[in-house]
Amino acid sequence: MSFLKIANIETLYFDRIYALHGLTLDVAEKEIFAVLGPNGAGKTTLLKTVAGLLKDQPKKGIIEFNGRRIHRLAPERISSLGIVYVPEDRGLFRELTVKENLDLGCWGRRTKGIKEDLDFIYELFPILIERTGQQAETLSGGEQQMLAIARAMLRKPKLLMLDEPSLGLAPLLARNVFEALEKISQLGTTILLVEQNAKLALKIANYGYILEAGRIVLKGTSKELMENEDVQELYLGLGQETTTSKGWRLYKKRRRW
Amino acid sequence: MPLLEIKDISISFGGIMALSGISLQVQEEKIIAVIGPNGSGKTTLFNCLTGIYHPNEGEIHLNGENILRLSPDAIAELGIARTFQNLRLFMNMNVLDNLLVGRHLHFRKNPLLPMLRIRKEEILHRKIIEEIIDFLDLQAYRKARVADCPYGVQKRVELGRALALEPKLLLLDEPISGLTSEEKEEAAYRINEIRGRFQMTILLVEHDLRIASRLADSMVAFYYGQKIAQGTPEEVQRNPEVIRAYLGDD
Amino acid sequence: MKVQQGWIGFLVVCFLLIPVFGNTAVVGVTDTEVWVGITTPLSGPAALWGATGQGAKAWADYVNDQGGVHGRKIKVILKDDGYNPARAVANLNEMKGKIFVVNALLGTAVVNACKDFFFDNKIPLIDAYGDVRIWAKYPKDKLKYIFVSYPDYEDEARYLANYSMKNMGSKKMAIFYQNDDYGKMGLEGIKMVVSASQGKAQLAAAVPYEVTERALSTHALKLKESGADTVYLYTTMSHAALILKEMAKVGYRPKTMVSFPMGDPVMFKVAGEVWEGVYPAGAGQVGVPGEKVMDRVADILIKYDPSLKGKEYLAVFGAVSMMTLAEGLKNAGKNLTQDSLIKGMEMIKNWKPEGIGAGMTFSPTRHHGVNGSRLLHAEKGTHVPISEYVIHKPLF
Amino acid sequence: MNQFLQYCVSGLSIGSLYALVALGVVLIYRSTRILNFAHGDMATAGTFFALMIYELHPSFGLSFSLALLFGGLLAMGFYFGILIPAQRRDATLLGQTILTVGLGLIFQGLSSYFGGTEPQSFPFPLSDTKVYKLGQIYISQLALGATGFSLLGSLLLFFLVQRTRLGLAMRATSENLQAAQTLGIPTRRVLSLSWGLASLLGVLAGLFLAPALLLDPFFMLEPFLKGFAAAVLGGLNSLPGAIVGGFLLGLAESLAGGYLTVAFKNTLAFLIIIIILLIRPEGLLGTEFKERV
Amino acid sequence: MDLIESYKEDLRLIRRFGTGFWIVLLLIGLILLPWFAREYWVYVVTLIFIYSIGIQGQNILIGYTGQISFGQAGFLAIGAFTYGHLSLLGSPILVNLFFSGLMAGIFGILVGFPSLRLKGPYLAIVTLGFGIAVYQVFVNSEILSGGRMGLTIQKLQPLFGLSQMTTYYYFNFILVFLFTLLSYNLISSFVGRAFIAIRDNDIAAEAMGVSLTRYKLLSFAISSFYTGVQGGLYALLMGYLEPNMFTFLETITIFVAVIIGGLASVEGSILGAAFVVMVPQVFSNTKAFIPVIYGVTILIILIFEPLGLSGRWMKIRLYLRMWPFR
Repeated sequence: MSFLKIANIETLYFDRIYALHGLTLDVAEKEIFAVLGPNGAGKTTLLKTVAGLLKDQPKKGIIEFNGRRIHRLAPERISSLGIVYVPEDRGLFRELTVKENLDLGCWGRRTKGIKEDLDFIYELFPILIERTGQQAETLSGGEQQMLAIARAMLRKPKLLMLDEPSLGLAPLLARNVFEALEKISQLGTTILLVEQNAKLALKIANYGYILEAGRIVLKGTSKELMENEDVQELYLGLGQETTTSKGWRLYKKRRRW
Repeated sequence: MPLLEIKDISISFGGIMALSGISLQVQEEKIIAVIGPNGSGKTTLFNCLTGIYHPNEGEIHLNGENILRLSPDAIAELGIARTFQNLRLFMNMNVLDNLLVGRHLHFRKNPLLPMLRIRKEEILHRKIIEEIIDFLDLQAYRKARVADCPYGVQKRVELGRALALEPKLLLLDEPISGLTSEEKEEAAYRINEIRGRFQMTILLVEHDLRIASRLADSMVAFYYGQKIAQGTPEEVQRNPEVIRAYLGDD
Repeated sequence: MKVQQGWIGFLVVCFLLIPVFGNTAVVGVTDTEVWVGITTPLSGPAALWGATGQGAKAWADYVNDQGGVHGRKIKVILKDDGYNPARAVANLNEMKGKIFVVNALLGTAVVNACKDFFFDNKIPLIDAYGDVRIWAKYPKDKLKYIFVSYPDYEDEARYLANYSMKNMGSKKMAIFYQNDDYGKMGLEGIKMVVSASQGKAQLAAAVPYEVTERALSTHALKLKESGADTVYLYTTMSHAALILKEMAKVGYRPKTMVSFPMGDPVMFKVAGEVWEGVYPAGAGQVGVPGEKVMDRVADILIKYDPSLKGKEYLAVFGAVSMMTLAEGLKNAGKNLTQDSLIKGMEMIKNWKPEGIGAGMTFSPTRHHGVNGSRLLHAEKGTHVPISEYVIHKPLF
Repeated sequence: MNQFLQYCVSGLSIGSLYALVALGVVLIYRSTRILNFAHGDMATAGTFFALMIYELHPSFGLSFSLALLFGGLLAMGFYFGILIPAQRRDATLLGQTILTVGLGLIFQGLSSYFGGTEPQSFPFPLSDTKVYKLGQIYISQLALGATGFSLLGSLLLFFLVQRTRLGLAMRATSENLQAAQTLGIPTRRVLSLSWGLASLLGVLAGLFLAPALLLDPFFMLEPFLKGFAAAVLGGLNSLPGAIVGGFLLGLAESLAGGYLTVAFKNTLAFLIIIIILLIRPEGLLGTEFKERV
Repeated sequence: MDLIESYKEDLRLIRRFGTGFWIVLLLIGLILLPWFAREYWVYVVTLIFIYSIGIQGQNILIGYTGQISFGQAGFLAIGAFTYGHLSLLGSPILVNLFFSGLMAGIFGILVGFPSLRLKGPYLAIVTLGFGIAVYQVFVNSEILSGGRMGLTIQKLQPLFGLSQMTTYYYFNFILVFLFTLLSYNLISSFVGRAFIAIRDNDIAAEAMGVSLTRYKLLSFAISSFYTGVQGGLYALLMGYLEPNMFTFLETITIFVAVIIGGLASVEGSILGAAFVVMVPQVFSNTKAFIPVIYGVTILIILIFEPLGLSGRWMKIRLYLRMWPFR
């Protein structure tokens, strides 16, 4: 049985526009899954739908978590089941301090164990200790991302969903963040990752999905994906004809998926 | 004389330099691509060019005229049109009206005409709009509310709206991001076609190096608010600093 | 498609035809009933004064239980206008065709907006509580259907100012007034007295307020600064109480004279101890609660409409209007028409409704029944009359 | 000089109550982006409720605390019963604002019906007419108490919002609703508490205003508008701003009335607000909302 | 059925035969109304006409341009008193009405200036301040407010042997008709598009060459012109003016009407006007409960129809058009 099972979900905006078009996806426990795809393909919508942030969505289909149906539950309920979503804008409370942000991550937890978790986080991101009293908005992009992940970890998530963690980060920082994610995964947390930076994502992921126009068009282990020609060309920038021809093909390129 | 001349502009937000000392010249009927990682100041440059931000220092000349302190609408009147990275359409209007807003500057603004419902002007502009609709293949969506259209169509509408302005300089902020691969090809083809058909100069920001380099006559790379390379696409892509900025140190 | 459009057309026509029904030519009088219309504020900021309309209705109910007038029951249609002139006119128009006479109209703006209704439709108006000078501008023949016995604010202010100057030695006067016709008329009256006094008295301050304003400490300080020995209040009940409290707070206790709307002893409850010693004016057509005749009427009204408890003064105010109408109906005799009612009204001579007030008189040349004032004094929880009624010249 | 101080004192004492009203307005605006036009009417209803309880059982402690509870529950009821269903149907913010207008009308009608339209003096433990003299300056017991209590109320609110877990959740929810939801914070309950708390503050202001302004169904109209203006002046998303705005407005009003013209008191007060807003469009302590292009 | 063959046809005000049929039927019904309805209804509908002009104006500002204003009472007062004073000078009615609108429009531009810097509730407070200032100026200046007794205005003389009420009815009917046409014409022209563009996305609108300054001020001017005319017509109907007729309650009434009717909808404005005039009137027998009933109807409408009456109207229309198939 899969850990998170998404079957044939359809999500609409304004009751009219399809964002997800019968999408099916499975996530197994304790692995890192990456969902790749261009802007507007529905990656963010997918995560938001799972997190329950889109009202009355998905319109159709089933989302099961640990064998339990969670679609159309209130986001608070879904969160309390152990699914934590870190949005693209990181969802920090910018006017609150780092400490307060972390405190909010412990919402609903008993005091027991918080100390250890905090220690773990500070070990993972030592910079946060220095920044404890600062307002979140004064942090740099990378620090904000670390804080967001740290806060999510304090909720002891079973499934951690991250939307473009590398967005706007300098490469070095992005790599730091991804290394941290790898560590987190090794400790037993399932991670569902949405990325544009396919290279970085596939490096740490065990499995990958390619999402286009609201559908999964390709899936496989990250190794398979990395070896796929189309993926190489479209997402990894390793295509052959980079700068040569000025002529444009107007025919539709045939794809192997 | 270059169509657009940017001299040494700088702008900072809350102490962070978003652009520092950028200079750039754009010749007529050329396509220039601005590349760079997220947050490197590409969009900020566009915002400075269209008067949404006013740079702290420097000069911007369009056809020899200083446009640095002008308001966005005045700049549009001088012939700069743009699209936005996150679509900024008039979501509650239909596609046709969106394009007609683009024609706004070309209307004869006699208040009596609308009041008495004299629509000669309107019909004239409708004809031009129809050409754009044909060009962008929007016929099926003419009367649809923009909010109801798929993302790809919305992108085209935004492009069409900028075209309707008949600008001398067209600024495209990530015109092909978020499109499916087929749409990307089509969009790139259209951008190339715009130059030929409408004789416009195009400045575009793009993430996708592959397409950008195929499209552009020359390329500029930004990194943390600074221009790190300029030249033909080949040159820029081979520039070690660019490679580092994009791919990291390894 | 076409068929269904036809149906809808039919429905629309039906809808438009609805108002046709109910359009009957009743003039509001039958052998057993006479219909009276009252529009008054029952909701909104002026709802308190709606007690006059309710009082009038309660008195009509009482009259009906006594057998009515000439065997006719007085039927009252009471409508809310929220103190909004447009709605008042609409109410009158709705009642038109059902009612014989209108009673107890309230509010200067309302009266002003409605006046043409009476001129045009030849429906009598018995009593209106609003600036009486509205009517004074019109030629007598236009006012055939209008009967009012409401005191003039300006005359009253003159009376108060003159009294205080002569009997209480006031030299420096100040007025605190509501920023509308009522307050401004009061101001005008006092100004006239001051300018006629040849320098014996002066107007030290005139401080206006707005009816929505409740925080009056600045106003009180202004009055105190003027150093006036007598302050006149042309205000609502609330504002009189509030300004007196504020004045007391800053240690300012001049002689205070207030207009007749505050003649109600309930002011002791509202204002508390600061009300003691105030000189309220009394209106010519009503007495002072505490007088036997007044209390008897008030008890009757409360019996018929318990919600009037605590608003006896206003209720009696309205009831007096209804009494006036009933008297007119009585005088008009069995054969009731607009003309006979007017004749009946004009037969009223020096008549004190249920023994209340200074006595009102109407005649073909006089439709302002009584324009009188007297002075009261607030002593130990009651208002004690300290002068006889002074009757000013009727205005029309 | 004495006169000036006297104007200041009276301005500050009324300003403290404006601040209390403004706090309620800000609390709701911050968390739900709704301008609550029913704020004044809720306070009125609560104050009438206090009077009713007092008449049944003359104890200030009981009647006041029940009234505060009543006000809070009313607002929470409105949030759960009306606002959430409307939001489920995608009501616009303006639509939700008009919902509060409707609610205000209902409260106003009910207060008139059950409470009566006549002005009533409101029984209160502090006397309105008992006056203390500090040098040449007079201050009434009530004004002193009102200022004290509104400062105390503001302090308690500050403590609640800044120092407690609930306050932390409130701040988080008002800043980023979605993020709060994903952290499992029960946002609806937190928001309803914000509504309840705001209404409670309104009732508190009403309880102190009623003895000074006399109780009738419309006595909160003016203080509400002023509180609203004060909230905007201070910046609609800043709680300290509401307090500053309230005091400033009271002071401006009093001084303008005292030294310029009492007839144009309100106009002058608004003129000051307009000038300040033109210089700082986001209010005195408000934070600017920057749109990303 | 409704195939469009030319641009011109597409730009017509009434594109469908069915729509035209209904409009004609409605107009005929309204024209005939005074002949079979009681005078009371004639009066109420006249009042709706008058209100719907101002509410259309405010809808242009609030609904189409997206600027919140709470200064309506001020514009009403300015329009009404301008009308009053001009009518005392004896100038003809239509000229007076034009100047009522114009004067309000000029003040509208003045109030519009803060809108260039302020948004949402901040703008609302500034306009609210304007309303209060106008009120205080009128209250405190006897020259402007026409003295202690207020301003008495010459009413409309009955024409063509009609009763006075009917004359009012037709006069206002014609004006409403013209103003409604004007609203439709304006919003479907480049002006209306510019307004909507500013509302939907001001930054994009500016980038397309729509001058925010010009069009925001224009929107304020047009809306207050309408409201000024409403004030003038109100003065003409009442025959009497005093500043207390234009308080904050009037502002709230107009604001409620705009939202209840439906934002950005001309039909909605008329429905909203009908709502705010008729609800208190129809229930005037319930006395003290009017505010409660009024409030409850507002709640019910907005909970079940968040887009206001015009939203419901659209759904009914859609339903009828699709009728047998749904």
